[in-house]
Amino acid sequence: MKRQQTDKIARIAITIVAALVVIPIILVILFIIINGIGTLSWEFFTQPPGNGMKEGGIMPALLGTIILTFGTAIAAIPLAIGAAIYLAEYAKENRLTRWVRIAIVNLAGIPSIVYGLFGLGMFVLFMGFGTSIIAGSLTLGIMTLPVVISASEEAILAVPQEFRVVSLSLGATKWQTIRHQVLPQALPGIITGIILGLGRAAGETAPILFTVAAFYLPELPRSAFDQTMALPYHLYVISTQVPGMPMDVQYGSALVLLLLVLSMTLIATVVRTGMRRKREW
Amino acid sequence: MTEQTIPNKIDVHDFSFFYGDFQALKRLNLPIKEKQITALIGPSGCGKSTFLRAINRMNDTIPGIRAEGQILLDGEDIYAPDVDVVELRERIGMVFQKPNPFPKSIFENVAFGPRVLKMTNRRDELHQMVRESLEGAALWDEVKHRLKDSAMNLNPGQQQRLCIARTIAVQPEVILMDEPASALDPVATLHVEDLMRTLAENYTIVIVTHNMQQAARASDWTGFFWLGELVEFNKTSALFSSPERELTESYITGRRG
Amino acid sequence: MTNDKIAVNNLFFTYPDGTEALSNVSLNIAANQIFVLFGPARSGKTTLLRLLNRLSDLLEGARHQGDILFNGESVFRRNANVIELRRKISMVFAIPTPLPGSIRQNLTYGLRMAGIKDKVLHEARVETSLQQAGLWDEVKDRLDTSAFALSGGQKQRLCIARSLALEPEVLVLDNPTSGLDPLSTAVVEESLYDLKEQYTIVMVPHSVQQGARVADVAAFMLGGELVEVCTADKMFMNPQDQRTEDYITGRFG
Amino acid sequence: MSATKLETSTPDVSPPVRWGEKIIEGLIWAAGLSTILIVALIFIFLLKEGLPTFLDIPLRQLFGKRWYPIEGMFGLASLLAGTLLVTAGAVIITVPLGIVTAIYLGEFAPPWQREILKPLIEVLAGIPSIVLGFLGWVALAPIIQNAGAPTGLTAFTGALILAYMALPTIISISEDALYAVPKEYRDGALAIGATQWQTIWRVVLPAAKSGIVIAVMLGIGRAIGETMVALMVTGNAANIPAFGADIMFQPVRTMTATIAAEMGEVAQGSLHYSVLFGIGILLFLITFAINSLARKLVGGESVRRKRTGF
Repeated sequence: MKRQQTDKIARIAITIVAALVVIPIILVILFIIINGIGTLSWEFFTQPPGNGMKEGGIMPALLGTIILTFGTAIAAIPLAIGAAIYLAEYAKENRLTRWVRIAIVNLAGIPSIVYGLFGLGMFVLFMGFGTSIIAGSLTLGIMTLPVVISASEEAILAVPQEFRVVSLSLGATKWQTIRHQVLPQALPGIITGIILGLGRAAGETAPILFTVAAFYLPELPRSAFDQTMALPYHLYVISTQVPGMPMDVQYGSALVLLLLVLSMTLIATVVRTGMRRKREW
Repeated sequence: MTEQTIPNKIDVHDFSFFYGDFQALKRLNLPIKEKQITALIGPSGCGKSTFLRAINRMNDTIPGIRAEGQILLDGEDIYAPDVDVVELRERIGMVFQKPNPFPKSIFENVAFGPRVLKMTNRRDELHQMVRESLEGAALWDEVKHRLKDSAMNLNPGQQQRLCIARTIAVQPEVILMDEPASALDPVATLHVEDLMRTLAENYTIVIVTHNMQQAARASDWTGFFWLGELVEFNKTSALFSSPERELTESYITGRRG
Repeated sequence: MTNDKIAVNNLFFTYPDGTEALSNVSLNIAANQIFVLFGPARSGKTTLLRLLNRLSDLLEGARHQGDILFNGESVFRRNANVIELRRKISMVFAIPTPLPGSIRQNLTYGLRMAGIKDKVLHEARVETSLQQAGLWDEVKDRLDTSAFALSGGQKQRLCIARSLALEPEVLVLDNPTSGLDPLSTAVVEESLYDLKEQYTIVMVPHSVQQGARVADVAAFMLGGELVEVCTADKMFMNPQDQRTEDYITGRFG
Repeated sequence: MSATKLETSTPDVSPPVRWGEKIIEGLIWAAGLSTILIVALIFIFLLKEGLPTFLDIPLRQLFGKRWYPIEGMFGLASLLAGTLLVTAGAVIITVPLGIVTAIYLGEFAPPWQREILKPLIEVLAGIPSIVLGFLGWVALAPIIQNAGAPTGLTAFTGALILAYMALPTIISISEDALYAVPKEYRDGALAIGATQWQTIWRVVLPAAKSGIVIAVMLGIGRAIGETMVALMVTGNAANIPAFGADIMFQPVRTMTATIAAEMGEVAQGSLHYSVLFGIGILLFLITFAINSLARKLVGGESVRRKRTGF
């Protein structure tokens, strides 16, 4: 075979494979939208599930996921930004820093179910929080750390070094320099990283299985030490654990979860591009 | 053979070249004589490298480019729609400004062309080709005992000669050289210039250089480029001793550029 | 103890990778004069400038020996207030480097970081420093617009004004006209003559010619060593060292 | 050195010790170092709850074939086999798909396509695993069953979905690796008359090898650790699948799915409970090893800004 023919065939094959990757993504999203869109209604968002979850809405689960996402934010953000500033601005190239980096890489690799076990062992049992919003939020928060740390560190490192040097040369302290020059410039990247991390946390099921998620709990939680329903777990329950569950409720729940998470991805992208455009350097 | 009777290997007719809206080359006309060395000189950004890369259509990889006019290789337009770019580049080899050996062994670098062009299936023939190419590039004696070493371990001058060996291994008809000595020290530069002289016995060579002494020393023909135009083209001796245009004179005497 | 503003005594400096940037440099800089430090690239000029206010601290793992006295005190002493030192020895860089924000915010940055919140004082300093840097007339009507909107020459004068707003004792200029056209360069040079009435100026010039134009005292550096230091007249007319002469006459560098 | 000398210096505008800053900087240090503590805590709590697994159960039994917790039989072999099968399947699918897509994006796709495709792949990364698991359960499994498998819930069903979940990671890392190959190499090959495919196959891919290996490692890590998809679509059959042509089309059960399915029903402190934590320890160690290996392959290159120059 002539090599020009091989080249042509390779091009076609590569294009086909790329299409094999891309088309299913579009199909998956369309499939869920088409099957789920009919279920969305005011009641679906505002009512608790009724009649053995076969009727009603997803309100407690949706709200629970939103609460958990906020809890995750509170747990993760200060620690993550602190660690990112440490790595980008304070860490010297030594063994300790290497350990921190190894720790973060490995945190990113730990399976989500193992975070669930850890949350159960440490927060639910050892610290006595019980299955509760606080235990779930802390678990999700720790799971989210590596994503936010990496994104924030990258954003901080992207701030030109000369701003730091100039600020220091004008008699600012190191922290003043970080606070007044570095962080404001790195903020879009940090926010993007936070939203992406939270989006991922909002869609997770395994870490909340044993730490917070309730099978069925029609009323809303009263404190951080209560259980709550959560949308990902709810979807798992209604699709696999409840026999005779109407399909439209299942698709509707899946669509809401998908929209919730994807809208966060979208917001993150908008923040990133919008604030990048405003940037002067 | 008088200079008039030397056949033209490449004919350039009213050739223009665009990057998007920017016209980089303006209606060039020149002959490139067979088995001669043609040097293209001029200040940076004047289009000489663009022209060189237009001859083997290396510019094709850049989006938004457009060519007008003709470049004829043995009378055939290389921008004709049915031209196979890959075959064109088999016939017109190129040596780049920065030595760019592949991160492979010395042997594999030279064997790369014969392998991808499927020039032979036989191990001993391939060996012969590699040896001849390295000899042709005046590198064989320096590397014959370490053909399996990585090409990255050679010094820059050796790397550039390796790239020349890699190019002649596929036996092209024309060799384009884009400032081949600019990254080399004076000794290595002389090596490459000597090599060009030898290669001109078998190949048509076009060389871009910003170094006028090099053009004067090493070439038979010289074209002077200025802002995308070919200001003057002539025998090298004539162009440097009695330039016809004032612009050429002011450039080669260093008053401009 | 001398009356010198700055005294550099037997200073050595080694980069983190082990290369020696300064080797046994000693020189004295008197107050209210323009001290020019010149020499070819990588001769140690910038390194020396950055040691004066200890911006060299940013180089993790670099080492120094010897001493720099500022007003008779070591800048390296154990309890030296580096922050305060940088306000007193203020630096302008080769590339104009406005900070993100308005012209006014740039000018008051140093004051605000020093904890000075007095708005009246801010206003006064903004005006004086811009006038000293020869920029007031051009920007007085747009103090709250972005500093990035200024031209290259204006940006550099803004940076000089920003240093002056701190009322430093020494102004350190590292090739401040490198990115500027000849006209802007002339404006900056002009403002330097006025400034030396009030400040001590240490400067790395863009060229030997610029050095000769502005210097009261000049020092020639080569390969991390101080070749010679003397008054500008002597240096540029009648240098003592052959290397200095070769450099000034353009035989190398 | 004299105290008198210090007194002659001009008074400071600001207080010499800024306690507020010292505290903030202390907190920043603590935050940085806490990451080490967290990894240690995770391991400690896994050990605390899971250690009896390795102390109380003879190793031969632990790595036996039978997983019947009710009868006190905790053979992990079937779970390991399930994880291995699903992961291997996912990797075999995802690696070529991912690398080829990266090649398409980097070498062939016109800019407008790239601008559509890249966000789309980011979207894939954002889809919650439970949603993909749900789709596998309601849509993919019936298709596979109709295609002739005894059940739709098989190792292959899980592997296919996990493969797509791992794709964004593999694509983006391979793309970076391809992008990092100097343009000079491509030019060199093209100028000799190599076709674009020959250039990619013989020059670009070999030069990007290490980055691609890392992509594969991280893809493996993701596939091993994924829980909900494995729980929903692999059939939850804790047995070692019969070796044969249809090995991928049998129901299996992964380690992650086992934890998720059974932790809700065990008595805290029971041996079963410990064993589930023991599986967690194994998962922790496996992913730790994969990540360390990947890190080693990068050769300690870090993205840190070089601060040697000012």
